[in-house]
Amino acid sequence: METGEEHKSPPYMIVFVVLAVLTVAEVLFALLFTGLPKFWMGVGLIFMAVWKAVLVAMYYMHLRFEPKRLWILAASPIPLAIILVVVVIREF
Amino acid sequence: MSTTEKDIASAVDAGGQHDHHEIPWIRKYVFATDHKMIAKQFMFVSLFFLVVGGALAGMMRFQLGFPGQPMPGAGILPDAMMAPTPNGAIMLPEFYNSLVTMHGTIMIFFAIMPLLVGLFGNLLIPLQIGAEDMAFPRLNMASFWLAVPAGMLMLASFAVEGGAAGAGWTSYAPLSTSGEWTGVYLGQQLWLVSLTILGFSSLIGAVNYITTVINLRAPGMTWFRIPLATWSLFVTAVLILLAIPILAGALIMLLFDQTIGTGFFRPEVGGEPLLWQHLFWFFGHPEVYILILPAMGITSEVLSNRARKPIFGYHSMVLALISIGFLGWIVWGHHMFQSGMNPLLGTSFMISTMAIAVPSAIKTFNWLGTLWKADIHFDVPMLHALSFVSMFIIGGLSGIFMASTPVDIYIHDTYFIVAHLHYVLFGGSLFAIFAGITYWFPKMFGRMMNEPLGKVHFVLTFIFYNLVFFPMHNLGLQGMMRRIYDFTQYDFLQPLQPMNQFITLFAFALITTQLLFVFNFFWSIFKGEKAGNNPWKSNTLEWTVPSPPPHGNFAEMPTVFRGPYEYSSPESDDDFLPQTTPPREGPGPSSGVPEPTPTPEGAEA
Amino acid sequence: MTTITADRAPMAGMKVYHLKLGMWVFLLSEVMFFTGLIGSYVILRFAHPEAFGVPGEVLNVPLTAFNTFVLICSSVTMVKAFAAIEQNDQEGLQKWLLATILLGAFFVGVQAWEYTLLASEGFVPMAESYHAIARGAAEGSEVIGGPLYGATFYTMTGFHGAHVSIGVFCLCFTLYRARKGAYTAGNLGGVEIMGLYWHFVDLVWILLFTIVYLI
Amino acid sequence: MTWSDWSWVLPEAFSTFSDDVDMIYYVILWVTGIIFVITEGVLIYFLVRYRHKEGRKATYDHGSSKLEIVWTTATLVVCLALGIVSKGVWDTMKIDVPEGAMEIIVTAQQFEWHVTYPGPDGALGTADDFEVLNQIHAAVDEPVWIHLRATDVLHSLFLPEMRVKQDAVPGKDIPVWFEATATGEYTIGCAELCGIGHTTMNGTLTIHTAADFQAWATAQAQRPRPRP
Ligand code: HEA
Ligand code: HEA
Ligand code: CUA
Ligand SMILES: [Cu+2]
Repeated sequence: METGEEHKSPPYMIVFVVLAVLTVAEVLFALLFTGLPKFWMGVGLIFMAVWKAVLVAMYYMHLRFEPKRLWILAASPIPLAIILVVVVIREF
Repeated sequence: MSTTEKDIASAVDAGGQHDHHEIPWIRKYVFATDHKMIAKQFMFVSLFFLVVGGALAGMMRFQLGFPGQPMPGAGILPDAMMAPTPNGAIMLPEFYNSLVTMHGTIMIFFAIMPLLVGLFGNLLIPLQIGAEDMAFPRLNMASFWLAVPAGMLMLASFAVEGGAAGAGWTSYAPLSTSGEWTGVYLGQQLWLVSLTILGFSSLIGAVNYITTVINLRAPGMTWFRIPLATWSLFVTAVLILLAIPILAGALIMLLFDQTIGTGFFRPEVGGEPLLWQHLFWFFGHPEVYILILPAMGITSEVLSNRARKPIFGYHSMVLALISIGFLGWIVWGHHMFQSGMNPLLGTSFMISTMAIAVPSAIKTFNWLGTLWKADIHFDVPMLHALSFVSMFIIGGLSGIFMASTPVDIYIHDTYFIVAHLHYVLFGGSLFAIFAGITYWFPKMFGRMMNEPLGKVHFVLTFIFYNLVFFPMHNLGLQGMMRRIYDFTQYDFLQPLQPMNQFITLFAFALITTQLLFVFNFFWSIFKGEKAGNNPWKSNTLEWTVPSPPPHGNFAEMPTVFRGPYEYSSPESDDDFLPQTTPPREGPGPSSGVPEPTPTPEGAEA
Repeated sequence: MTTITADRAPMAGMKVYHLKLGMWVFLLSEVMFFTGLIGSYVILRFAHPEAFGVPGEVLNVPLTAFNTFVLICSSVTMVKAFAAIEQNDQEGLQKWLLATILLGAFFVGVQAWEYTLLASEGFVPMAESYHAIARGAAEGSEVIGGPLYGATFYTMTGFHGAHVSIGVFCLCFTLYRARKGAYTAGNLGGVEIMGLYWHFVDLVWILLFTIVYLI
Repeated sequence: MTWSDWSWVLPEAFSTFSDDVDMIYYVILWVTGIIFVITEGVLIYFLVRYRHKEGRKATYDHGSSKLEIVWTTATLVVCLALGIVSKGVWDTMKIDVPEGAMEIIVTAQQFEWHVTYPGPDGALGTADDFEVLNQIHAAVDEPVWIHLRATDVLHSLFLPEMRVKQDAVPGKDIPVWFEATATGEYTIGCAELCGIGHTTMNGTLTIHTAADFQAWATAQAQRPRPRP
């Protein structure tokens, strides 16, 4: 936004369609492939969820169009979150 | 979230209008948005809490020095705290537990943290980076006015049925999950609610500081020209921003456990008490660095100024701040070595804890380096800053004992820990606060503090402080547990009675000595010698404006040409060279020409 | 060196105006807040798998999947509102904001309904079954959620729901200001940060939905 | 008050690993002691040497990267060395419970220690188990493996003369072990705040000779007691 130059609106609708499709895919995956090992089920679902989250952040929150430093700022708590969960899980 | 909307308006206000000359009294002194006034508000409130915390410590020390003996004058306290006997009132164990808990809580959350972050953060950040106020002045006001009710709730908990929280400042579950275990019901809940509110207050403060430092620096104030005090407050704000929400989440879960019967931390219904400890210390260790980093920043500032010499290794000082901030996130397990945590994790936490000595070493040695071939003036702020350095060395080195897992087995939860934490918190943070208050007092009130009185206060405090806390190491080594109401219950601790009495007597002396400071402080506000703009001949921007600075701080936008510590530079005839003095022969190659910037209101160009 | 007077021209900083930067910084702390809550769920579930039911059997996945879709739609309408004001399209702004409010409120409504359904089946955050009965479960029925599953579930989704509710509240305020013409193509900070918050809440739900309802 | 109270010497200890613990403590004491003396000494020297005198101007100097690298590396090396020394002893104390130890259960409860012995059949969890309150008995030179449990809140089993400390966590069964090297009566303490009676939650650890311990155990097992 701040660049001031004219950029055409990001592909909001396309992102929306992808999000919707991924949601349906997730639900179907979870409900239909119940035979899958829990681990792979989890990996698949997390993969899709993270993909969706990244899409929202990139397009709807405009991170793609922001300066790189904001980008770094936005990503900074993620390592901490991972450290906390991964370490504490090893406890049990 | 509702606040952010309003800030659209306030950001616009801050954008350039200088025309509020007629500020109504209530907006100037009570619901103030001026960062300097908010800083002072934080100062008065937290000094009050410092006195409260000190009084609680005094009562605790009485019990430890004279276990089970009637406390003079305590008869006025309710029977729920002090059991009346024919000879006088004797302290009850549940009241002792409340005292420990509230002493720790009040000192950490309501005294030291708001002094460092609320007072110095508000006072210094805008002034040192050349901004006219914080990015969100109204949010700043909200931050203060959330802290006040939080403090009142905390104090009120002494008066409720069952007394104040009594599970330690760490409130370990399951002890804290139910009044069944402690006899404290409402008090424990007030503790949780109060800290949650205070957490929110710190959080919006942190948002404000971070935005301000990133976006409001005066032209030429590049990252590596920011004074170390502001740098440390910036890193601290990041720690607050990311650590407090974890605490808030944990507090809320604990509150639910207590009030509505959930089972997060309650083993009797399948919950995990260790989860509380992990969440608490994941916040808690960054928290102790929140309490030391600004102190380090203040020390660097005072040390360099009073030594009339550039700080040794400015860049590595900044990097050390950042790496302490980062490493602080991966060491929390060192509080849990004996908690029943997976012992394999213990080793990794030990290594990371040891590693944190490295950036601390950089800071310590660089302070020493700053003094090398310097021109040292022993003013009151300098004396406090120097004792910060020497006391932090002691406190830090005692941390190494506990970081070593096998040694920690023996000294965990003994007075060795109590000694460590007071060396870093009192010897460290509080001495730096004394340094900071005396150093910036002229800027805040336009008057100097009384020098001889300040020196007497310093010398007595320094001596008594060491006599109180140094022997605690030895108590710990003899095996005396902490948070213990009556150590004479243990045969093997009975020989420690004289030493405990010794500590208690000097604790009383220490507390009494603080009256000198109280007197000096209030006397100087009204009667102190008038101070000019720059009594310390300092380089940083806050000293270029009148004392106290007017609303909006800078009459004219300052431009920054160099780093903050150019003392005794050959370029200047005097022994200092303010950041705003233009270079002698035109702009040097490195002097920052301000980059063009976006308009602050987010408009499209 | 020219001296800069009067008007402020500070350092470039983040190249982002205050309000937006402030919002982003605030959102970072929100990340940690939800890390604490969702993390506790993950950790407790890992430690006590037996205390947690199979989500599909206890929770109403299709209903919530639909609700997820509603929230995603509200993100689109929000971003449309922002796109509208970028073109200085006041009417579009108000229209899309209103749509977002309605979708958001609908989401909260469905969640509240879901809660009552679950509670009446005995799925509550507490340990004792009389709590379930007090919330509409049949006499003599068991507590299904137990103190761990129910507690983490309601805390997590509840705090998310609270965020949505606060968002709806703020959106109403934004709409009110929009009707007064407070925003223009050159002054759209308020709409943009509102959007950032809203999308963040959506983003959290996306992760939460997967972790709580599907895995 | 006697001067020995100020001592930096740890009180005597009587378990197989206590010497190792004390040794690490003394190593750290020496290392930090030397660092303490050097840093504070340098500090005081500088303060005296470079105190303000009329007409003195400080040296204009921004530091030296070479020096900084030296002391950073030195600190790192010292700390890592301390870490490595510590690891072995930690593993011995907390992880490597020796084979064939006598197993007992210690259950902490506000505000007492319930100690369960296996009884004549030598196995825990059988009918002939017997329980004593606030006392642990063991034979000298014989490892003891304590199953540490708690029923209500956190407690911490502290045996100062054995250099043992371990929190008891409700819902967990935490292994703690030690092997005493001398007979005598020692302290049991609770080191974790556990409520109003935290102070009073203490007891006695008695280390017998092997024969005495047998005699004690037999006598206890025959003592009539109410079944739980
Ligand atoms: C301001 C607060 C503050 C600070 C800065 C520190 C700093 C450190 N702390 Fe401390 N700590 C507390 C506040 C603080 N602590 C509190 C409040 C508790 C108790 C909580 C409770 O349970 O109530 C605690 C408890 C605590 C424990 C838990 C003990 C237990 O309960 O069993 C441990 C264990 O590792 C520890 C370690 C350290 C270490 C290694 C540092 C390091 O950062 C220190 C680094 C500094 C130096 C080492 C000195 C300077 C360096 C040199 C001179 C260079 C040369 C040095 C070497 C080569 C070693 N601390
Ligand atoms: C910064 C923090 C801080 C400070 C300054 C202090 C100061 C003191 N502390 Fe505290 N203490 C803690 C933090 C602190 N403490 C913590 C975190 C714990 C652990 C709690 C727990 O276990 O849960 C603890 C525990 C603790 C214990 C262990 C209790 C136990 O385990 O049973 C003891 C025992 O002696 C003690 C004593 C003292 C004493 C005598 C002082 C004295 O130094 C007090 C001296 C008095 C003052 C410092 C007030 C002076 C006031 C001013 C100077 C301001 C006046 C100015 C104006 C109004 C203008 N403290
Ligand atoms: Cu049991 Cu303290
Ligand atoms: Cu720590």
